[in-house]
Amino acid sequence: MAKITMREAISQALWEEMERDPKVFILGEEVGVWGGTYAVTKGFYDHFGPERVRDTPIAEAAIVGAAIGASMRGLRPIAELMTINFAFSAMDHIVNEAAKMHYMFNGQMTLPMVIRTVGGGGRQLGATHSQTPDAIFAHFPGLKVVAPGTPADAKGLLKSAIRSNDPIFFIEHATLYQTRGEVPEGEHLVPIGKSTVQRTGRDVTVVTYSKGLEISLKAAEQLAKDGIEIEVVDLRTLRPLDMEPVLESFKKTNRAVIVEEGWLSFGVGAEISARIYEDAFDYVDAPIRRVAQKEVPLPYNRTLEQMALPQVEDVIKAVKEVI
Amino acid sequence: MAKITMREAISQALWEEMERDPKVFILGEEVGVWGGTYAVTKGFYDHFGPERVRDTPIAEAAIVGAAIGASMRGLRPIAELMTINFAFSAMDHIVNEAAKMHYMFNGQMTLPMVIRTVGGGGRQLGATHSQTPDAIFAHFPGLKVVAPGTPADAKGLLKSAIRSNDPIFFIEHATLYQTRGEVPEGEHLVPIGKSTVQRTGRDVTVVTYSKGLEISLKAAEQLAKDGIEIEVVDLRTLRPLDMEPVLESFKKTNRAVIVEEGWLSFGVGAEISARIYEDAFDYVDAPIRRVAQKEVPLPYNRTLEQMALPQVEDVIKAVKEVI
Amino acid sequence: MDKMEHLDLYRQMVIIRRVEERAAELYQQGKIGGFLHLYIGQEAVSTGLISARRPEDPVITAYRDHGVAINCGISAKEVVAELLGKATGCSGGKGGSMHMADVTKNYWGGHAIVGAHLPIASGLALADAYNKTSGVTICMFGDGASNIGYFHEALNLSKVWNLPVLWVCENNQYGMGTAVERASAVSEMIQKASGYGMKGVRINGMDLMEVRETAEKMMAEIRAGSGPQFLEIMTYRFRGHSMGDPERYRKADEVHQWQENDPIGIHRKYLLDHQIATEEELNQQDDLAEKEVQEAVEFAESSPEPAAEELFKHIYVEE
Amino acid sequence: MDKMEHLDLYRQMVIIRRVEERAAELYQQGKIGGFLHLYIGQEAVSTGLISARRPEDPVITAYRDHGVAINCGISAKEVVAELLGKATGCSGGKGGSMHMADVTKNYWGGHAIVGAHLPIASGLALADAYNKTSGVTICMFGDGASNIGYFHEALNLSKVWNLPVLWVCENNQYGMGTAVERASAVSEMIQKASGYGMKGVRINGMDLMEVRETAEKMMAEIRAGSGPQFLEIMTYRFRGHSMGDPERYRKADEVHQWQENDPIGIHRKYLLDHQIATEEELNQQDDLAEKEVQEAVEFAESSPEPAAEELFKHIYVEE
Ligand SMILES: Cc1ncc(C[n+]2csc(CCOP(=O)(O)OP(=O)(O)O)c2C)c(N)n1
Ligand SMILES: Cc1ncc(C[n+]2csc(CCOP(=O)(O)OP(=O)(O)O)c2C)c(N)n1
Ligand SMILES: [Mg+2]
Ligand SMILES: [Mg+2]
Repeated sequence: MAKITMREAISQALWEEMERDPKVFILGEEVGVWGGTYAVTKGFYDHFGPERVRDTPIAEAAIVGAAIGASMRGLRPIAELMTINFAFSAMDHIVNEAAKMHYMFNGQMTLPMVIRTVGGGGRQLGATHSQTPDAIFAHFPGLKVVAPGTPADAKGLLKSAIRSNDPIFFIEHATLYQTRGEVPEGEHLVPIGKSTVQRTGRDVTVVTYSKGLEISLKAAEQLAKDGIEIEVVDLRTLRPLDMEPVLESFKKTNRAVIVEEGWLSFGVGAEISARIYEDAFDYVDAPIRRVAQKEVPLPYNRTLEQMALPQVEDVIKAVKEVI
Repeated sequence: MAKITMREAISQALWEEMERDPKVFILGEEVGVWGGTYAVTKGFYDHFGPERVRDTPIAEAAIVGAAIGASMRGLRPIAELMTINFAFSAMDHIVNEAAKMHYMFNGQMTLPMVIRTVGGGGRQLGATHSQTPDAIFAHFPGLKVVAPGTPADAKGLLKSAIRSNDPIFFIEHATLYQTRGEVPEGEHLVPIGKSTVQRTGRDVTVVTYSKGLEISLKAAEQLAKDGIEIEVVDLRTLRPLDMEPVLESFKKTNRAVIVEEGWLSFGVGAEISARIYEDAFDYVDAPIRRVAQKEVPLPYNRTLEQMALPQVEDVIKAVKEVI
Repeated sequence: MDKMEHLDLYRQMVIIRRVEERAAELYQQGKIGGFLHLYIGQEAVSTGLISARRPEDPVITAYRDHGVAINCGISAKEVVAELLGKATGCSGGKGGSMHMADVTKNYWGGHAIVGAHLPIASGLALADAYNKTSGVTICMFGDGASNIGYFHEALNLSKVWNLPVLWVCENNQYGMGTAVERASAVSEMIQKASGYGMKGVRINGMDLMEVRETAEKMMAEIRAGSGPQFLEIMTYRFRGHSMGDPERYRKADEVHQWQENDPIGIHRKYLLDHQIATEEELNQQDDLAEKEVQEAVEFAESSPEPAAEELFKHIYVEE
Repeated sequence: MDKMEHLDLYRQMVIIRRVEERAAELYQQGKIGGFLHLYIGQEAVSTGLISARRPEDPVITAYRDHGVAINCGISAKEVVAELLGKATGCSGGKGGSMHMADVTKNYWGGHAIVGAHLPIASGLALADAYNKTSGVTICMFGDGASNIGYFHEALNLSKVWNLPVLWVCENNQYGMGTAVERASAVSEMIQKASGYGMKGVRINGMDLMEVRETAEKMMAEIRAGSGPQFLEIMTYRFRGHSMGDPERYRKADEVHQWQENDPIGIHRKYLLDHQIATEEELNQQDDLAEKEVQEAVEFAESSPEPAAEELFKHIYVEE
């Protein structure tokens, strides 16, 4: 299997699905002539042409709104929001239109659409451009929220998302684009709504996703040197949430740490923690810990920014605390 | 003390603060000539005039944006968003501008502004108009999120909010406007960021806020008939979250149920549950339960809608389960 | 237009009027919940407009949608049943007054967030551009909606992409209690079209024939590739914004004056003056309408509620 | 304008140019992180514009804000220090390139969400209307920003409320890699002003004097109560949108042509032609600018990082 970057994996998924189905098209800012601000759609404009790789004005609500309308009529739009921070400018269309339409009209309308966007901090972009607010999108029934942590999952989940008939909010992490991993060529589908174990271990269950996976796997290696074996469960999809692998692992380890890049309060970790206690109460041997972003708007200064973001050491510390 | 409705209490707070401080003004849709769609600002336009009670176009981003700009220059705007569902149309200005500005510019800008809005289901308004997405606003540091459950708190918290120098997202609940309660006349300030016990009890701690308080207090009365005394802790502010009264109560009862009107996943209850376990692990005698909205976009049909919303019986059931 | 069609359009207007009157009653009786926005006074707008469309032309509108629903071919039965939240309603009782649609009739609803359906309309039209099919999307919205950002983004996008869409602003002169001049920088909505380099036409919406003829012409131009166009239709709602509107923002006199300008009366007179139909024939249509609506109410009242398991259906396509 | 002021404005332009050139270097050296949007080529726009303002006139702009910051009176030291994320930066190192402000200079930033600062500008202007004070808000934004809903809502509101604001569109002909015609329904931005019944003027932004004189006139009219006006300033950015722009969207030829139209060169020639200043005097200004920027870089490099406890400061006013 080829070892490629997350960026290439995502690019492959898009390319293959566009080749496969003429109803699939891309719209968004700078997706065409520029080739995507993160170079994900480089070469697409020349190959697929301006009808299928559509540069848009800076108008996030119109991007998502147009994708909704086109999808209702049977096309399969992939709307790209340059970063998740701009998703707030299309919030109504994401959570109040896309997420509601199928249900509200009693199943009459079907929205086979994907909103691809890029989140995450750590690049000194300042408070408005560095957010990881994934949890808030996962709050809305009707939307599916996917956030892969490995190149193979990115490809497989994105392909599944494009073929799905539900509106899907697909969150990539900017600092994972360079991550390399083995990715099956061609047909490779990963089911949406399935968590998975990315590293097995016996001592502590670490539940995470997206950037948190990278941090957790690094922590795992260091912990292994101390003889601590953590089991890393990757959620991959935040809604619908698949707790089975989490609970299965927890019933074995009886201890858990949840790692996410976003803010602590009302974040992903809270839900996972609450659910573990609800569904595996009798297996709890120690308080579950959450590792997350400090509750500040992310500052520009690199040192301060890194202080606010969860680090490998934070995971190690939390793991040691629960043992 | 006078027994007045929540609507009157809110109206009083606004009126008094406008009388007190000429820098305070209101802007929003139908706040003026109409008198407020929920009649909260009835009579204000005639008394305070069009400069201080400003009807706006239907343009939520501009309403919040203008409030931000005016507040930065020292005015004290109260921006009204007709319902919280329309806050998504101003999402960027709420969470990405108002919440960031003070921090990002190193304290140079100060935003003494309040965004008043009305949330909640139960009135057959359908999926786009019936939401209780309070938790998602509480995810953002920099913003304070307040949601009173009694007329007295509504008045006292709103007055504090208007005098505060931070941007405050103030959530009222449409089906609480008719709720009556004793409200001190004139100067009555309730501090933001303080939870409080609304009913004392020894058996189970029920943590709730806003509409959940009404449901919980009703449940309390019925449970009392069975000899079960629940202690009801009202959060009142979702950010910053004051866990002290919750933990204090929990250390006494060792059992908790969290009641909220919004959706379960990634909701308020998840955070409260996670925190209780984190900070009072040794006091836990039974799994904490959450009572919340079923995870569906709210349907129009009354029976279905009520099925989806948390009911008094759900609270009773959950309380009995944790005992 | 042949005589049959003339009578049919006349009857559609009367059906809408009767449905709305009955809806108001049912609301007072507590049988309809939520918000109820009546279309009384504006019947000629959608009746004329929708009569100019072909089946392949998608239609989308805001929450004041009962009339449009009927013009698009949803039966009065399904409309009233939806108002009562019944399983037989066009949205299975899940949508209610503001969310009526029938996709099989190329009618895409009924949308309650002001202006949010405009970008969606761009997407509906994009499908025709993409597929190189001949549909022209009709997107209706109010004067108040023209002030929200969605309007701007949608109109701009439609022009940049040369999408086949007719933007129809129903200027009933108020957005809730706010008169156009108090909310909009320009009081004639067509002036906004110029900001997008778009052709704009302004007409009298109390005259069905004027609406129909203008719409036909504009739709034909758009179908021929003109790109998007903008139609402002002057009208008036005879009732409050929704039920329970205190109507402090307008004078009773103003309302009465407009009520004398009743679009149904005007069209009735037109049909008589042009000897297209006789009094008797029109009365017969009135009776048919009356009967249809009466049956619709009975149908709706006796229809079943949605089953409890409907609550969890259609959250996603695939579960 | 007296000679001192002439020389001062000339020097401001040169300082901006030098700051940007040094910033590009510092970025390459990894000393500046995040995004960096240079103002090279557009110096005459903000220098001319801001020179027309009075101290009571609030200024607000987008993320391409270093030049504006300098014109508003923030020292090159504080600008470069902010770029390096230092405690001595104008935003204490917390804002970075896109978020520079100095409220004491009535300069309200530096905003990175495209178009989001336009409604905020309406609010800044509302404060003057409310307080009956004489300030006129200057709000600068790009051609690309004119397509987002915020633009529409802000312009409409400003007109409805007759707010004292000068909307300034810096039309540098691209929003990132998208040429104006590919993103906007109309290619002249002033056409948008007509949709709001607003006076619009379009000028050459490579000519400082033209910018200044036009701005002075418009600001005076607004101060006298004209309500909001719209100024489109044609300009060009000589560098990429930000560092690392592949620039696939425009030809090198086009860039070169514009570079020959250098606003600093043009103004230098103007000063010489009109015998306002001699070669020698201008060279002296060049040297002063060079020196100031050199010192700024040294100051910034030797400035301390923000203290660790700064991380938790200023989340709220009251803790
Ligand atoms: C984004 C948003 N803001 C506010 C509302 C509340 N609201 C519902 S209808 C309405 C007035 C709309 O006026 P107009 O567009 O003229 O339509 P009309 O009611 O006159 O048909 C308002 C403010 C809403 N539904 N959505
Ligand atoms: C709402 C939003 N969408 C997208 C972006 C990403 N973005 C940053 S600058 C820019 C182009 C803006 O172009 P223009 O307004 O013409 O300003 P210029 O860069 O030419 O000065 C884009 C798309 C953003 N910052 N905010
Ligand atoms: Mg209207
Ligand atoms: Mg530009």
